[in-house]
Amino acid sequence: MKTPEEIFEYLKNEFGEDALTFEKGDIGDPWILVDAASIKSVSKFLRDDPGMRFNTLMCLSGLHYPKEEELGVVYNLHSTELNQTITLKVRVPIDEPAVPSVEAIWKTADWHEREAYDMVGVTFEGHPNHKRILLPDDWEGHPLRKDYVPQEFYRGVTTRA
Amino acid sequence: MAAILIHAAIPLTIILVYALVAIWGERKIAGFIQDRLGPMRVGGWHGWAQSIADLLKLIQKEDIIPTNASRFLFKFAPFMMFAASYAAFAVIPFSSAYIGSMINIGVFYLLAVTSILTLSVIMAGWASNNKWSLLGGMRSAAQMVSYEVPTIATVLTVVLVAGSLNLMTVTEMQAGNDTLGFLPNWLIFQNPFLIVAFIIFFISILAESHRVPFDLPESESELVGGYQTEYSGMRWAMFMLAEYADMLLLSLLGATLFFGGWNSPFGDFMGGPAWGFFWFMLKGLLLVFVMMWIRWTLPRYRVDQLMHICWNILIPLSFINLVLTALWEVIF
Amino acid sequence: MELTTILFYLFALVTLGSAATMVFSKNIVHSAFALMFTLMGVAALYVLLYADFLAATQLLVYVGGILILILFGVMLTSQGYTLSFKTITVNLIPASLISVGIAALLIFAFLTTDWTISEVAERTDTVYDLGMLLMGDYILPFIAVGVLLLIAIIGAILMSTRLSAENEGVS
Amino acid sequence: MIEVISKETGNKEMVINMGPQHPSTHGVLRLELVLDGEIITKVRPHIGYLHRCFEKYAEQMDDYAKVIPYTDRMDYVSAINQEHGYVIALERMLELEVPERVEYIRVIMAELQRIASHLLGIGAFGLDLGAFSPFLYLFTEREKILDIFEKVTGARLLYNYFAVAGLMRDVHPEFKTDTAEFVKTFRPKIKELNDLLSYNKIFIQRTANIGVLPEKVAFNYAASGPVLRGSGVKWDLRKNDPYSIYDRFEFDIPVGTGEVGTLGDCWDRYMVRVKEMEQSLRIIEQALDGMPDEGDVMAAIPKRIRAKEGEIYVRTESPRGELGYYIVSDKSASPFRVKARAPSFVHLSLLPAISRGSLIADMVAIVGSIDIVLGEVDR
Repeated sequence: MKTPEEIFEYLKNEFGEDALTFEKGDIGDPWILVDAASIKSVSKFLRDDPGMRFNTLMCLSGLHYPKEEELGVVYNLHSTELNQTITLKVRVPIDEPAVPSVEAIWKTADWHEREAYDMVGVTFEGHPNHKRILLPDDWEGHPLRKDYVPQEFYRGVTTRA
Repeated sequence: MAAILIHAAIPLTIILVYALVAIWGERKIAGFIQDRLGPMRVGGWHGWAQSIADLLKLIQKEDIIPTNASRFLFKFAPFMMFAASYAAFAVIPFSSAYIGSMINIGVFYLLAVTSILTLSVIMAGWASNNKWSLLGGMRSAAQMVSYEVPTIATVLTVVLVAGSLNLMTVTEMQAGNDTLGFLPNWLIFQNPFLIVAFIIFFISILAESHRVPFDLPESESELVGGYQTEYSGMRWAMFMLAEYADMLLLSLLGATLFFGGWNSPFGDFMGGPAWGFFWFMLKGLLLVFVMMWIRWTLPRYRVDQLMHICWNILIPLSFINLVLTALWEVIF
Repeated sequence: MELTTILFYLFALVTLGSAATMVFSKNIVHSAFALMFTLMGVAALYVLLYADFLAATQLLVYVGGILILILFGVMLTSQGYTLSFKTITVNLIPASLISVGIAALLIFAFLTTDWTISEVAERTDTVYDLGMLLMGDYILPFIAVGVLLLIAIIGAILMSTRLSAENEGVS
Repeated sequence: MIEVISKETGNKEMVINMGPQHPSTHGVLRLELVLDGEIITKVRPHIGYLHRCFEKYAEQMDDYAKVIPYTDRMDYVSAINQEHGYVIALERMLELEVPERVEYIRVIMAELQRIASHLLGIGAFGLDLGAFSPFLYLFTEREKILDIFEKVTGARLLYNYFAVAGLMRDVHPEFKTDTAEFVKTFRPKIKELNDLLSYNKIFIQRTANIGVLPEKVAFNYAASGPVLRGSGVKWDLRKNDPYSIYDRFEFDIPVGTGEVGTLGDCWDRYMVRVKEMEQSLRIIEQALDGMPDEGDVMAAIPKRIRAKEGEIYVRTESPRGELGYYIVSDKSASPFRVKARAPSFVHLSLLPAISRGSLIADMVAIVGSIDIVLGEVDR
């Protein structure tokens, strides 16, 4: 069982300072901000390293930060073997929201990533079935962005109540 | 001419009245088995008029024929199905005084006519032009063709003991009490192998009339409605009618072959044609009740398990049983 | 006209009409269902000839057995699952030659035969007589046919099990 | 209607749509099945037919507490557990103390809801396999639980009963006796269920060795709850990561044993649910004993919720598995982002992995055994 700080130190030895930042809000869980390019290798390390063993991806959420004009992806990991938890975060600019997919590492990421793409528009590189999941394939826009305005008509049907 | 029409009308009346009662009865039985009341509103006492109300509703419903369906076959299938089960009633001896047609090959005729049922199911399944219907139709055809074999084998066992294909003759020889004096002279008590035969026969008729645990053709949780998926209104009602008629037909066949037909269980007491009809229907309806009871108790088999039961268990068993029965008859 | 006569013409009409439908239908499943009506019509004609056992056998074997096999065969071929079963005409010239030849033969036979119409006694014990004949005079052919069918069944089982075993080996 | 030719076999395969209108897809799930005969070669679940924008609503509310009624509507079969997860997340975020009596009532309600949810799940599973009567027997029992809920909350399906650090209203005086009475009458019913359904030969034949989920695959797909436990993993958030006051109670974690077939098959998942109901009864009994009679359940509810900046991921054990709420706060009165990690959503994504090569009839059994609620899948 390691605390997030210890996990951060452990990761820093492996991946160096540049790719990782340790952050914490006023309340709640701290998280590690990971460079988008290295999220896949960090994930693989976290899953396979004997000191980490994060065998489950509990949750993957997409976020929109309107002030910074960035999109974020949050990975909540848990290790059932060592009973430790860590939150990873990736932030990418909104014009170029490409994040490597971790579907190959945790299968459960498949649908979560599709949902994140559907809702906030993060694109996951290397995802085998990169399509919308909840909304129809030809829907316009990503509803969970803060500046989202619903389209007026969908296939000739009004979207207003 | 008029005599023929009357002859034809009697089984039809019996089927129609029975269907109304049986549909209501099935719902009541289901209700009681499941700790509830079942239909209670229509007609006052225990919702006795529920089936009539349902019938009226079905008559009023729109007759929907899918655009891409094969129109003639789609329309024809339900009527053919009912005609097949109805035609088979001709050789059922309802009482010592009434049988539709006293032909010598009664049982054989019955089995031949009911084999048309299979075709009407395929017809309905294919003509609907729906994948669920087709899957249901094919399943059902495979099931009915397979289960015909043990049914025929067990019927043959009885014919072997009785020595006649005429159901009236079979019934007549079961009159009175046996040598011990307390058991009726029914075939099931005459030969121990006939008890086995009856069990196989009953399982097979459950499958032939699509009842749980063998109701795969219309299993609503897998195939939506099987071959009935696209049917509505009166055509669907015809299917239901045919299905209930089939249930009664096979139960009455069982009652004739194994339980003495219209013979009273108490020897001459309460005998005679009218009582004969009463006893016959009672025996048949008891078997129908057991079928309903099973329906509301058991889950359903999967299609490969169903075939396994038929080909690997029932068919070998029924043939072995046939041979053993023959030996028993030779020895005693 | 008598009822029997009316029925005879009715069933003859059904038989011929459905036979024509079977031949001329473009849809192979429609043909198969038309064949069913033909077979049933023939069965009804057997009944009118007092051959009740034969009629029931016709229903049980041809309608209840062989026709279902045909339908299964048609539906399980690679034609797809929907209504798009189509027949095409092949070998037009040889087929028409053969059918014309057979028709000529039948008409010739029909015209040259000396038809005598005799009153047939109504038979009630057809099954008994049949049984006596099969188990008496014709016991040897009966047994031989039985053995032949048994061999065929065993062969079919063997072939299908070998095929499925090979398939399993592949996959 | 698309027909494809399989590259491997060269056989013509049939594509068939199971749902969204189908009797046994538990709502509006659509499964696109590629069939070879009746054998399934591919499954593609399509979801979104019941999408009601929970996450967007949560962001649009002007108060954290106003989200609670919407959590009810996610998994409408176990509404209490959904509320429970959300209020715990808020309490951790705001670092609030929850009164003792509130915790006890919450645990009792949550466990009753767990039983009610399992009753429906098990019953519907039986129904999928053609066993009609057990469904209605179980529904009778569920009605009793709903009666208790109705008397406490006024509602039978969507309760809106839990508040942040409190409850919307106190329980009525007969609550304890009502619940104790239910526990007493319900125990023998579990045995009845086992006799009628669990050990029924046909039922076992239909569920054993079907849809086997190995432990490794389960972890990779982040399975949780009865689905994970059915694969033989002793993992229950109430024990492994205790929340509320679950660490005070004594109960076992039932796991799949492979008793009638392979470990992790449909029957194991089913049986875990049956055994879990007994454990819930044990928890309820202990909670009824320990519940303080006095205490204001509404005193600690904050008038106005203002969270500091930060984020939190809180997970609880809902009847279907790990229900997680990921909440981000940006100091305003409404949540910046609420993401509900719904167990059904995750479990549905592993459906293709465990159903390849089975028959259509098995598909029904597999969908029934993972016990999804579409309201939660689509949210």
